[in-house]
Amino acid sequence: MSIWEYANPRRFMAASGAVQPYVWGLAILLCATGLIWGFFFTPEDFRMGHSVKIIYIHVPSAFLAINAWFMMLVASLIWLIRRHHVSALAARAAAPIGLIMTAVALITGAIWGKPMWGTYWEWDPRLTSFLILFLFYLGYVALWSAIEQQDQAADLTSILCLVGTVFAVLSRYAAQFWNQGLHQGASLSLDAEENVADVFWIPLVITLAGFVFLFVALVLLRTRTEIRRRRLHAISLKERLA
Amino acid sequence: MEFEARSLTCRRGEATVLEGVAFRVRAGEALILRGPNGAGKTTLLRTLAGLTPAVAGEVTAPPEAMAYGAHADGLKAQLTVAENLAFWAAAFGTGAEALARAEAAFDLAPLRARRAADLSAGQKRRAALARLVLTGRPVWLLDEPTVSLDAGNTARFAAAVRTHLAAGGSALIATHIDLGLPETRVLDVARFAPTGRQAAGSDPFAEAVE
Amino acid sequence: MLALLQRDLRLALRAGGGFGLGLAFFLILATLVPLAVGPQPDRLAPIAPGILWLGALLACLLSLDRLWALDAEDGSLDLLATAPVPLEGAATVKALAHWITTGLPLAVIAAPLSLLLFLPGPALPWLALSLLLGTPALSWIGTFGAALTVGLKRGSLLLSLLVLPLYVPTLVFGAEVVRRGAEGLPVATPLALLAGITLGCIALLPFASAAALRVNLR
Amino acid sequence: MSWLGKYAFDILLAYGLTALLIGGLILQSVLAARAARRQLEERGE
Repeated sequence: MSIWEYANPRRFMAASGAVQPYVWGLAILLCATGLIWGFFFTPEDFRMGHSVKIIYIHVPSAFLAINAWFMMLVASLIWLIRRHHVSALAARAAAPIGLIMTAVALITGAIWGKPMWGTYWEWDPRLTSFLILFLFYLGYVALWSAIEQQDQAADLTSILCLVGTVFAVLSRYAAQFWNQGLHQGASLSLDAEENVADVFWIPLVITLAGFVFLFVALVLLRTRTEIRRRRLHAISLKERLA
Repeated sequence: MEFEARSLTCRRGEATVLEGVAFRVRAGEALILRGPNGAGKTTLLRTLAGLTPAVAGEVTAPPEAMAYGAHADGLKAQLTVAENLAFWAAAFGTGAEALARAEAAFDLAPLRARRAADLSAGQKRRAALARLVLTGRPVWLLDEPTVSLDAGNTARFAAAVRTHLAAGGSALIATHIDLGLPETRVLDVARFAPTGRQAAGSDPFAEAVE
Repeated sequence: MLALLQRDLRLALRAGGGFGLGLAFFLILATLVPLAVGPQPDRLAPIAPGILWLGALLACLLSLDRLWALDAEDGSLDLLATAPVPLEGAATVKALAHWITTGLPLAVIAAPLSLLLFLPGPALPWLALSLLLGTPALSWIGTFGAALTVGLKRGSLLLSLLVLPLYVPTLVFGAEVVRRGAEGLPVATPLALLAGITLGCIALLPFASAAALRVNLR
Repeated sequence: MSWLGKYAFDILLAYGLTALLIGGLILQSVLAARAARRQLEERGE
């Protein structure tokens, strides 16, 4: 029994239906634990005061914003190489999640930036590349919804995802390069792994895990929806032609 | 050129419109495609031309042997007839000799310096059909080639096809009129309408998903 | 391939081909910016590199939606796909023709136009050079975007949405070259990166364009 | 909410907007899933 068995929509529907409740349960449990712990039971940061609490949504959403795109990249490759429909639909399902996560990361970053840096927006390389990533998500979602023929849409969005990945990475380095000239030591963006103390770290990891499970749960749910929509599409096509 | 299609399944967009298409065309023979609108004549020609991949089945001749004469004329309105033809001659690597033959076959010499935009529909059609001669390819795939041609030019076109066939070429022609060609057989495309049983293999969404 | 280039250039130059529209747009932009921002040289000079590069970028974008769409409409794209020219080659030639008719003239007139925006003198050669090196990337990326949206009825807005984010690295490095040139700083690094992006685009994007075209022709 | 200190507004704003966005996403996903399933059921599957 190989993993490719789940590329069959029927098998995927059965398996995902069975797994889904547990993933949702874990997601809710971990998110609730991490967020409540982080929100109510962590001390003030000596430098940032209570505003450090924003980290519990900012870091996980930023993490997912990037990794959702990588998941889409892998799914697109699988579609292009092995022509598994579920894979293409999973990529389609993940895009709006990535879009929202990028928006959350940007918004929480901006709100956090106000008390910390005294401004809502800073053209910090990291923020800039997230804004660009947001645009990539928008284009990807728009292309999917613009094309009527489903296999064609899957092919074209996959090609866009591949090319877009290269340019997103390039943009990341371009943004880094571009801001050097303006102001050096503006590295105010928080590097979670390095300068977060343990008290904040543990609930953060729990929330992060919770967000990952939330992402998986959402992808499963949305992929199931896309599969059903695709089936509806096939039915209506048959009716139209009959 | 002789070739054969075996159990060919063709799609138009997302719909399977032809199933189990099988025919054989011998050198010097023209196969006339018949069938009501929407039966899949254009789809079959596009599949043979290599534009739309076949869902299943095989064709013994490669797309490189096919010269596709589409419904659309494919002329650039701002270019003259001579420029349009010279471009295709260059693209297919055929020389001045083919160019002269094409012009003669469709009586294009008087129109050479005219822009395609200034041609009548029938004149455009002639220029588009002349392109087939320029391809130098053995199999002509023609989609309603005589649309907007008058009687005289239809005869001229039939003569061009005859010349092509006499040189050992072959042709698939979707048309409703009788061109008076020597070796023709008729293929009724409607015979290959999909039965609805097949799709399951190629499209996993053809059956219920849960 | 040469014939295709010749044909596309000829079409661009004939009436209705749209050659010069991009240049006019560029000129209009260079006129409107001072009207919006104010005529003071000390205000215009610092933003001149960015405005000029942005103007060139938008001018390139302007003619993209017709790049494949015209061929698709009159049926010659189908015929081109059946011709013994690989689609990758056709994509390369199309991009090259687009560059010759938009990017190259933009690079030429950018230097005189930059006087309107008080771009400091030392930056002039860098402006021309950066546009010369960077606009091919814009054309090749644009050809890819146009190939993605060729099957769509109203694809031009979507085309901008898809292509503009892809333009980011080129814009960043291109404008950076000019900015550094204006300030008398060394320009080698951004110039090299810009050239690298252009080379990468020329080498790889035709494959993506051809793949997208094949999907759209299907 | 005074225990959140002088950043109370920012923190609540961040959490509020996040809840709105992610909540909206989840809600949309669930509604879309339900709609698709119902449509399929109407067609006898």
